[in-house]
Amino acid sequence: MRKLINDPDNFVDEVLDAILAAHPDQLCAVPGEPRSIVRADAPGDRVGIVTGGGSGHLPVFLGYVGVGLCSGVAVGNVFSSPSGEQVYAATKASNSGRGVLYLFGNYGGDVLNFGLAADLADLDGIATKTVLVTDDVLSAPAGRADTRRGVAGMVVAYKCAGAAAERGDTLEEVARIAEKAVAATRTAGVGLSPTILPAAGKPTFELADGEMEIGIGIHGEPGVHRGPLEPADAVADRLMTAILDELDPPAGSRVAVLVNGLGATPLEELYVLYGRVQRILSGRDVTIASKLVGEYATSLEMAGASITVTLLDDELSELIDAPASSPFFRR
Amino acid sequence: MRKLINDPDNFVDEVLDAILAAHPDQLCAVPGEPRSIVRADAPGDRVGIVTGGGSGHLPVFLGYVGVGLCSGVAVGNVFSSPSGEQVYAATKASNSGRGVLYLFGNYGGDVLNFGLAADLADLDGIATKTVLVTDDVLSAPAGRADTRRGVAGMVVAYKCAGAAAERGDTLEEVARIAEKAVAATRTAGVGLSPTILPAAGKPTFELADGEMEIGIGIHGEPGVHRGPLEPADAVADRLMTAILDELDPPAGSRVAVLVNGLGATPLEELYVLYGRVQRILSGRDVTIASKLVGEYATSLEMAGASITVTLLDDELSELIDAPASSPFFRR
Amino acid sequence: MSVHTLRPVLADALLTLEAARDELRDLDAAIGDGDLGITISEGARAIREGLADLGDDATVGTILRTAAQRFATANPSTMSALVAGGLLAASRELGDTDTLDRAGCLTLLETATATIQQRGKAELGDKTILDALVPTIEVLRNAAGDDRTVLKEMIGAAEEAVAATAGLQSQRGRAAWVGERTIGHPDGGATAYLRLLQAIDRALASSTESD
Amino acid sequence: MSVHTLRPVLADALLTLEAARDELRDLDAAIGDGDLGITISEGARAIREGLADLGDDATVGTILRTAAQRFATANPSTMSALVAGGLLAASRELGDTDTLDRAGCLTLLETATATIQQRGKAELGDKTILDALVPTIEVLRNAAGDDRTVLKEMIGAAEEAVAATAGLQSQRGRAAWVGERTIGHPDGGATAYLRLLQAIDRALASSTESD
Ligand SMILES: Nc1ncnc2c1ncn2[C@@H]1O[C@H](COP(=O)(O)OP(=O)(O)O)[C@@H](O)[C@H]1O
Ligand SMILES: Nc1ncnc2c1ncn2[C@@H]1O[C@H](COP(=O)(O)OP(=O)(O)O)[C@@H](O)[C@H]1O
Ligand SMILES: [Mg+2]
Ligand SMILES: [Mg+2]
Ligand SMILES: [Mg+2]
Ligand SMILES: [Mg+2]
Repeated sequence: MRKLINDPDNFVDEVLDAILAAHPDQLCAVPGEPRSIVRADAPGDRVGIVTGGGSGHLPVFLGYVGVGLCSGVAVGNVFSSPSGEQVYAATKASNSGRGVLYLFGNYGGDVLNFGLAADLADLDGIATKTVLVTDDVLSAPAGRADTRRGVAGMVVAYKCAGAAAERGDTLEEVARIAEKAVAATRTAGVGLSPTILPAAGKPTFELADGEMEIGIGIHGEPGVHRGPLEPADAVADRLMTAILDELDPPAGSRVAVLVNGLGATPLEELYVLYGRVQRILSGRDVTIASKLVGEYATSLEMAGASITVTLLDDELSELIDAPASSPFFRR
Repeated sequence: MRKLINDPDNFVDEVLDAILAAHPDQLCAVPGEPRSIVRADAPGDRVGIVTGGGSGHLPVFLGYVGVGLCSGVAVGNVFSSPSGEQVYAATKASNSGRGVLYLFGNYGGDVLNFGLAADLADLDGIATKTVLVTDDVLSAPAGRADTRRGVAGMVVAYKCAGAAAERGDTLEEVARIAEKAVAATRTAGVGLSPTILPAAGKPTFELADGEMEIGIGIHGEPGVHRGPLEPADAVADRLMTAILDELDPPAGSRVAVLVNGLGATPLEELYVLYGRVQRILSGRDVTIASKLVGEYATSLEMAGASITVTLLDDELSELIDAPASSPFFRR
Repeated sequence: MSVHTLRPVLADALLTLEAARDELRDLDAAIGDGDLGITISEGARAIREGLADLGDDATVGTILRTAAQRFATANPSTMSALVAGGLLAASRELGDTDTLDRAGCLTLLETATATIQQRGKAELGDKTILDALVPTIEVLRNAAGDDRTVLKEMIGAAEEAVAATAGLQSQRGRAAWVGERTIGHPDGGATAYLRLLQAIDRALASSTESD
Repeated sequence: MSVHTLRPVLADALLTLEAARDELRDLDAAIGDGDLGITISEGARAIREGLADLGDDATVGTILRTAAQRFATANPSTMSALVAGGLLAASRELGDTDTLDRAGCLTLLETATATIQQRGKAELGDKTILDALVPTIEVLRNAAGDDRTVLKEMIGAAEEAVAATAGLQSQRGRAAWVGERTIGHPDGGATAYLRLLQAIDRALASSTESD
């Protein structure tokens, strides 16, 4: 292990303590529920957006709690769902009376626990809606697109739905925007190394030096192809083919691009990928109207990257460019 | 190798091409000198600040060319100095007639090549001053502090000097601020893994899994202690002891803190370190008035981190909090 | 069996179950994310601690509800949400009694299994914990002989079921994404249930000895 | 020796020098950053290409200036800045001639070494390229015998000097930070100069054969 940690079983709580200590003006925990964290100014007078999932993905999930983004989050252990009660605590603290959108990645444990929270919210008369992020195009074929995992595309969904909530849209409207953003977004990723769970101390899967796994998930879920590492351009081509085959942006259209590092891959390499993505898109006469290159959804210290493309219309364009700020994200 | 690259010998140029393609509104290359990059609005009517050094440290160096930061940069190969001519090209493009500050880390090759550029600038009647960043407290004892390396403390120096230049200070004044920022700043780092140069394909040094090197440099220069990896708190204690022994902030004083990741270390772990730093400082009745936690000066995919502390007075405080923006840094 | 006899046996069994941590991590890591070891071992410990805090007069319903709450929050995950939901439903079903006889056990398992099936939407053969639960319910429903014998038969049925999951392709949860590559690996959730039954058997054996 | 004879020999020697890449990387990696292999091999290639572009009438001064410029920009670093500065100074000193005799070689080495010393501020024994340059200048200054013999003596002196650097602690450049741990490793820069001399010797040998 090459980890700067103390007691592995206390890892997540230490991280949260430090984040709250560092950013008390922007974030606070729900009293009595240290794993349920909300904007310091929650609930405000707006629709709440609660997200959550396992730890180990910073800035996902906690990093997207902020102005123009989510209002609250429930933080699970490393790569594990939060409990229904934790989600519910974030829900209550995010609810201004205008209801709460649950916006999170499509993982079994999270779906069950957010479902539980929705039941509890219902009992308390808090209206909720759920939108699952399912952007990982390589995690299931198009015929079973609703079973796909949510990965870096979450950032796009947060950004658009968060901007809609911030300007005062209704719960129905915020949910519609979130669904629209998800429908317009595809991600494909590649892993070059495994990760080690702090508490387990062993790699969650094996990937030899010099190998790559196309379609890897952000918890190391196996992908669709494992083979010798190829040049960055060839890797970008594989990922873009998977994305564009489905998204098929027409000539003249505009897209948002996110080239995301999974943890250990240097920013320099992400720009090498970005360069190829830009050439591919401009070859199709598609304009990159909005771009992010960096670490936006990670998997601890995994080496690898993902590419996310969102097909924009005027509505999404405006929302994606709207101001947003959290301790981890500024736009 | 676990690298997303194409031809290793073309790596840096590909990265720069992609960065310029991604951010044409903020950055541009000097015509005919692709390794010399300046603010898109250079020279403006302000003192220029030119930095530079080897590649592989993003956001250092190029990432700190922007509003309220540096005006230009010369970009070397991975971990190698740029040439004197490249520095000079950035100098000419950054000079509004008010002179140019050279602000960079204390490395032999860089010192020689910036020296060469200063000679060329002198011949052309461009006034230059040089301030070396020497914040790495573990790279030489206090008696030879002028031989210390420059590491993450560069960010503090850029931020303060850049804010001074942006508000219209003279060259003398900007240099004085830069010197003052360097004098008030100390950094100490730890490495948990080596890095691999793209062109060399081999680790530049050996560090077994489960070992740490205290005082490691951002090119993998050996430090002052190698031994079994300790818990994060113990590591933070070692680094903070080295820093505070010299900086010795009095009770009641205010500091800026930068907890910086070297590449592969997750943001979560950086916050574990930050938590300890905050406890240590508040135990001495020292307030953290400004903070950064994330990857600000990296060493490709090295696992590890550094801690930087700057003792603030009112002047530095104001400059460090001034607005700044580049494609890689916003404040 | 009265709750008084049951509680130390359960505590002992849960302690044994914690030792399955590494095996379950590896099974889950092979076709999932590897956290099942933590879910089960932390969950077992949390239940033990929760039960230790309960008064001597705790009913079966209270015990099951406590177990559900503790298991749900110890290491939240698919498994913990499903199992906790199942235990909660069973606690409502069994309620205020302070004995758990064979019929009670059957109700417990049937109710929990039905809830897991309803929430997780898995079917038999989807390579989940259900594949082990269902055949043991069958054994229990048709059981003759003393408790230990029936338990041994249930263990036998679970062992067979777990072995059979190795031949299946996962259709639910994270493992479903692994597709064909799941074939050859037994299911972790089903294995966890088998380990629980074995741990109860061992605890019963040593409680008999020490009696 | 006329530049016409000299240039193919130099080109040949530079090609040989490129093969020292891995050795020099490892030496520099042991006590520095490991880029010396690239600096020397890319630098040698850049000089070769630069010389190939020069017309037949290029003087010694032009050749040295071209070499300096190419070496400075191929892979900029401490070594390239120092060596380029030295070559540039030597090019000014030697200027418009088209022969390089032994006295010219001495001027070249003396001028380059003085410049390197002045810019890099290193002293003898600081474990740098200077430690190998200085004794070979001594040999050349006092030389008797034919060119190849003198060169062999210079190589002998450089070999000894390089071996001796292993016993020293680096006082300059990156390696100075490594402190005591540099003892035991020979200096990369000094080794690079030795390999250049050896490469010239080999090139001279094969040019004589093919004559
Ligand atoms: N939909 C489902 N219905 C029933 N059991 C399931 C379902 N999904 C997963 N499981 C069981 O849960 C086990 C994995 O649990 P766990 O590791 O907690 O999941 P995760 O890590 O994905 O949250 C599987 O081995 C399987 O037995
Ligand atoms: N100040 C100096 N004066 C003379 N030679 C030096 C000096 N510093 C370093 N060197 C030589 O340069 C070599 C390293 O060169 P190089 O790898 O280019 O340095 P860097 O990577 O630090 O830029 C050393 O082996 C040494 O021979
Ligand atoms: Mg899990
Ligand atoms: Mg170098
Ligand atoms: Mg799991
Ligand atoms: Mg070097």
